[in-house]
Amino acid sequence: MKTHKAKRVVITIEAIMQKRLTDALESAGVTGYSILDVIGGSGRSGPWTSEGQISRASGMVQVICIIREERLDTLIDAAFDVVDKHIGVVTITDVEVLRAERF
Amino acid sequence: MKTHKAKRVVITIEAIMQKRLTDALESAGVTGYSILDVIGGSGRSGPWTSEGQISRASGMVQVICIIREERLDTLIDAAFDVVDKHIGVVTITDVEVLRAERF
Amino acid sequence: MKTHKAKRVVITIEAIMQKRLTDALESAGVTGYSILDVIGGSGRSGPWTSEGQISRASGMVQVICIIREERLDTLIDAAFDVVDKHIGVVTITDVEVLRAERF
Amino acid sequence: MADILSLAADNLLSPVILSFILGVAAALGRSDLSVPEAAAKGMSIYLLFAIGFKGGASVADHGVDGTLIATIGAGLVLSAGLPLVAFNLLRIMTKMSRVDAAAVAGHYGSISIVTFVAATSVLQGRGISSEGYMVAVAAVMEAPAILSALWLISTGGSDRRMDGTLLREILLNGSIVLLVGAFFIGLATGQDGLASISSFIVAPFTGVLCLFLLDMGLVAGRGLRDVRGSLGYGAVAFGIMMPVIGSLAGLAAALLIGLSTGGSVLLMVLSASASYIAVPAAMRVALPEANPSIYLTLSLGITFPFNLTVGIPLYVTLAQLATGG
Amino acid sequence: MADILSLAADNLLSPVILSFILGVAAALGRSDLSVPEAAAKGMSIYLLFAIGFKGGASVADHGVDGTLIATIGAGLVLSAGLPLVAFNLLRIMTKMSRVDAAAVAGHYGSISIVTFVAATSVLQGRGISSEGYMVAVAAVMEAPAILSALWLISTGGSDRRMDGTLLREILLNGSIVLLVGAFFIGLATGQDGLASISSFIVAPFTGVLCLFLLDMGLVAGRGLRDVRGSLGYGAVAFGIMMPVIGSLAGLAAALLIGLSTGGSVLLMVLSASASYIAVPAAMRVALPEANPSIYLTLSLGITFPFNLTVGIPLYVTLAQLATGG
Amino acid sequence: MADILSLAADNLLSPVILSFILGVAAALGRSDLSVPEAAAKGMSIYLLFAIGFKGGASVADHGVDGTLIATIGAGLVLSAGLPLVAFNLLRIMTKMSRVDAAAVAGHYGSISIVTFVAATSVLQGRGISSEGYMVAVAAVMEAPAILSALWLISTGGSDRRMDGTLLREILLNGSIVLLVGAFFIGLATGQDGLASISSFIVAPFTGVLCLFLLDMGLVAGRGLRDVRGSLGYGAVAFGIMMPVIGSLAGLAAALLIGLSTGGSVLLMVLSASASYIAVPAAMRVALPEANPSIYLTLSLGITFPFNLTVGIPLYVTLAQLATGG
Ligand SMILES: Nc1ncnc2c1ncn2[C@@H]1O[C@H](COP(=O)(O)O)[C@@H](O)[C@H]1O
Ligand SMILES: Nc1ncnc2c1ncn2[C@@H]1O[C@H](COP(=O)(O)O)[C@@H](O)[C@H]1O
Ligand SMILES: Nc1ncnc2c1ncn2[C@@H]1O[C@H](COP(=O)(O)O)[C@@H](O)[C@H]1O
Ligand code: NA
Ligand code: NA
Ligand code: NA
Repeated sequence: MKTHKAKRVVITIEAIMQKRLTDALESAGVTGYSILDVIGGSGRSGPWTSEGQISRASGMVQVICIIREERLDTLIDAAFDVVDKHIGVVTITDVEVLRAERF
Repeated sequence: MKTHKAKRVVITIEAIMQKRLTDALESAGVTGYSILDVIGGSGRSGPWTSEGQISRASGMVQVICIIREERLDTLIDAAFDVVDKHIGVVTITDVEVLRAERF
Repeated sequence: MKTHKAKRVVITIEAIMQKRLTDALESAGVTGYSILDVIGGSGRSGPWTSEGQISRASGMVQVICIIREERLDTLIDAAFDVVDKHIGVVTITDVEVLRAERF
Repeated sequence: MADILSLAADNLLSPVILSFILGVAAALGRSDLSVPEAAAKGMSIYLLFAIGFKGGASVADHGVDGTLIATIGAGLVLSAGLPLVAFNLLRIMTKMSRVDAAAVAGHYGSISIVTFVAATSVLQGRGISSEGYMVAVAAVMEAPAILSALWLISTGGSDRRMDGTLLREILLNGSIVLLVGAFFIGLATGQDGLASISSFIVAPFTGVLCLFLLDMGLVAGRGLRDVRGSLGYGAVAFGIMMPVIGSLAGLAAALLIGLSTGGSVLLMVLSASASYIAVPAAMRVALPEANPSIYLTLSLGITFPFNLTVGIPLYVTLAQLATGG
Repeated sequence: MADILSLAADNLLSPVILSFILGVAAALGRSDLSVPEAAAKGMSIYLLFAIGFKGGASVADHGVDGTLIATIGAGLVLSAGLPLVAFNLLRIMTKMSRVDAAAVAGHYGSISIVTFVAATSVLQGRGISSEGYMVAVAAVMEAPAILSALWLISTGGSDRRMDGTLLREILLNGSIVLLVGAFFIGLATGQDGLASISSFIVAPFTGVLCLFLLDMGLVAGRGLRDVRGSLGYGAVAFGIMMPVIGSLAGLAAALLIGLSTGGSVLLMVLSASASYIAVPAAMRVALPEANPSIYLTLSLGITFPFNLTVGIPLYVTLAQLATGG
Repeated sequence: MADILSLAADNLLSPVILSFILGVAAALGRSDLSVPEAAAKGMSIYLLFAIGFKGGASVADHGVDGTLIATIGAGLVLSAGLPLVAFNLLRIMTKMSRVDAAAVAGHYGSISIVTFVAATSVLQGRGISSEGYMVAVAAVMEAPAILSALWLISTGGSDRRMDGTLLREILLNGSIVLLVGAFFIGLATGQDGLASISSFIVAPFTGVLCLFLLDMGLVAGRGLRDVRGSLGYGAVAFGIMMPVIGSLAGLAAALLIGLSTGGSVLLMVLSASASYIAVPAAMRVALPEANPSIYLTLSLGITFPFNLTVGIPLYVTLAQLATGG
């Protein structure tokens, strides 16, 4: 089956920043993304877990965008503005996608 | 440590189609997969979130298969039959795996 | 925007082994990782789901590390010791990251 | 009329309805208030179990009168027939495609169990009793409407929409199984069974319903906010007219059968309400090309709030007038 | 005999057991009914807290008689000893590998707290009282069986299966800590403490147990469905024989110690029941090569339903005959 | 003094506080006991709804006396003013950066609703009544402290930390909306409304609070364990001194206004307590460079346990002495 080249961008960011990030993505014309819940982790600020948490301050999410290569820079710029001062990891991977008409 | 080449296929699909997809994968001989919960996202049909939902109609999942390159086409064909008319994003990435004897 | 090459390691492992794995990673100097919940799947031991489960024995997680290439082997060795006798899939992907100073 | 208004005001001023309104307001105001998915699902399991069990225990207590079979039959006919009315109304009042109209029509033939639960709690608050088996009628009314909707589409083309898997999914969907299962447990264990768990399923029931409707309000409000403007005036008018039409059909059936005032109200509510659990799921599988935001917004954003606030008091008044109760 | 049957019928006709059966039936019928993981865990926390607290408050009220130490001792011996019986029985009755047999054996020495809870609710329904400290006995019986199972394996080879981390995980696993902690809170705050929270931990208890067993039924039924045929007849027979053997060992100990009828029933139930929380987790860590579907299906799919439906009434009858209670 | 000690002992020996201690102990002992996030959030929704509703129903019943406006005003001043005290104290007692000190200061001006709930349950246990509108005072005290903290930072530099989105997030955060919304529902439906749901929001309240504090103990204990040593002695001393200072400011305001003994205790508790829901979230957005483990550990690991165990009895005694109640 025919596949098409694209990029998979994964932005791991604090849950409280999610809305700001997706708003920024939408302003930049990126309307396709999926969100995964991150249940724990560790970084320079030490380990954490979402178990038993009620504070909105804790917790992170992964925002995943599949995007055409030519639109990558727009996305990265939009994301960077939000992620910049905040905790956040941004990774980009080459992927093949089925049904490129969807992007 | 020695690693082996393989493919990582991620199928993002509506939760109600999950069973049909995994049944199709199993019929095609693909018995290794893991499922992640998608808690929100956005696409052509607008943004959504699983917060507070009780309807079985809402919600998506990611079905992730690590598979040998030579079996990729079988998987893609099986998945495509289910995903075709439905909402769904299919991506394929090159990966290295430890312990290839498991695939 | 400038990006840097790195590796994305995904370790799918039983939830009960999570603490042992992250302890091993930390001993090996890997302090950056994120954890996703796996809600179901299938493998040689058949299909499973976390629905309605209360047993600590069921359930898996994905531990995701973004790491510089030169530190990959340390990570893999540390992970392998824990994963070896246990259920677990380890995959490695090439990625580009923003803000490499964080790794 | 003054009566209806005072009844409606009374109804609006209950903790249950105000909780729903709070939820809608919070969502429209873009507050981050939210109920975790697992908590919402947990509450829905509680409500289905409690309402099913109480229905069964009530039948065990009062016995079944001759109207049971007739009421079940009426429920089947209403569920299968109302989609045809809805479909034609939609084709007249809106510019929806055939597929979208059929999908919406399926929702209005089927039922909303939460509306039913809210109505039982209004009846109880007014001291109006009803037939315990109405819960079973609710259960049988879930599925036929789906078949009607698919039939409406298949008359247009030739592709098969229904297969064995989907049929099993519809008939054995979690909420039907739980409602019917709890009904039979209540029937089998009767008043003794009820006594042993009444401080769980009776005493805190209204309170749980408040929190559940808070959540429903949040979800409905979010839906309204996201698609504001995506429904035309015709569709919105349909979302208010159709429940009234449905309730009148339900009332007619209730009078024919000779149900009590309470039972008549409940059959009206079942006919008037639109599904947002079983039918949307079936439509996503069988009619993936139908736009879910149309049927979800109509059902949950327009008809559900209408029934909860204005509809139920209206149906109570009509049923009292018609049955002389 | 007629007595046992009528007791069993009585027991089967309770909302608690019927809820379990509903869950099993829904899973076998492939309904999509499911309880969210967080709700199921939430209910298990509630049940452990409530049962522990009530045990402690009851000890605070009635005081501890001389049999406490003896019963704790008996619990330790039963938990450590029954795996040896189970292991040999498995080697005779089935073709399981040493590792699988040892893993299964560990489960049968340890206990199922839900079976214990269901038994207390049956006793309460019949007005049979029991020693409050039986909850503490349940807690001490969780772990020794795991050590026995690992010892059974280590006699075969030389590799160390147990380390400090695992030992701490076993002894401080969440359910033991919560049960014992709640027991001590109940002990410290006594009847005053109980009064302040009884409308939370006493009144709705049986109702919560119904929903929890509905979930256990769903999980057990799913397990049965997925592995149907993977257990031989020998293993299934073991899953029914072993609890009876365990219960008799428990009864013998209870008679030696001089427990009340209710206390005897509970010691029998603890001995008869098989773990599906603490032990499976420990086995996954210590014996990863053992097949989890064997021990989970036996414990949750065969022995748990057997105890719930037939076992408990049988043990009550036996204990009444033996203690003359 | 002996009085305070016996009060404190009494307080410590309640199921509510012992549950918290159990949670802390389990976390420090590295038990894997944990409450699912959805269950913890579900309980917090229940507690906010119940406390808000009861406050509103109480105001509907007793009416509002002239002190309402004054108390709301005092709450605003305390919330906005206490951060300045806290900031200067931190700069003297610790080596924290300006940003960290400002972030911590914001937490101490704002309030902990769970400490407030625990205090109402202590008052109720002692039969001390309080003004129902104190719940509304709690709500208005959440936000001003955040503005003060950001003002403290902006005086140092020039960058704008506050924007419209953040302000809306702060003012319409879920816990404020739920608390205030439930307050108005209680106010609108009064004692009738309360009666209809009291077996949900009154009877089981203390029991739910136990399980919720068990979870808070687990989270607090985990925090303490992970950062043991990361807080200096100065910071720890601040975490104990600041609530006492806050409580005295609250007492002074209460005396000026002429609140009842119970109302004085609650204003003291609000002033003494530190936020760990709304403020941390706002600080993560507005001051991302502040170290969250400092403010979370101080607030949840030091001040919260202090208030729960020693603080509340102390404030009750002081208020009784001062108001002669
Ligand atoms: N190298 C990494 N790989 C994966 N996730 C990471 C990495 N570094 C940080 N994270 C995630 O980002 C969170 C915050 O990181 P930090 O700001 O470094 O404390 C961590 O708790 C992890 O969830
Ligand atoms: N480009 C994309 N990247 C990641 N996820 C996507 C993308 N497009 C769609 N999705 C996911 O698929 C869902 C349905 O997409 P759609 O059918 O376009 O509305 C969205 O809500 C997302 O969760
Ligand atoms: N090829 C695969 N791709 C993705 N996940 C897998 C794969 N194989 C195994 N898994 C995951 O690992 C679990 C245990 O696998 P197994 O030990 O083979 O039964 C499965 O239930 C899946 O969640
Ligand atoms: Na209807
Ligand atoms: Na046992
Ligand atoms: Na304060």
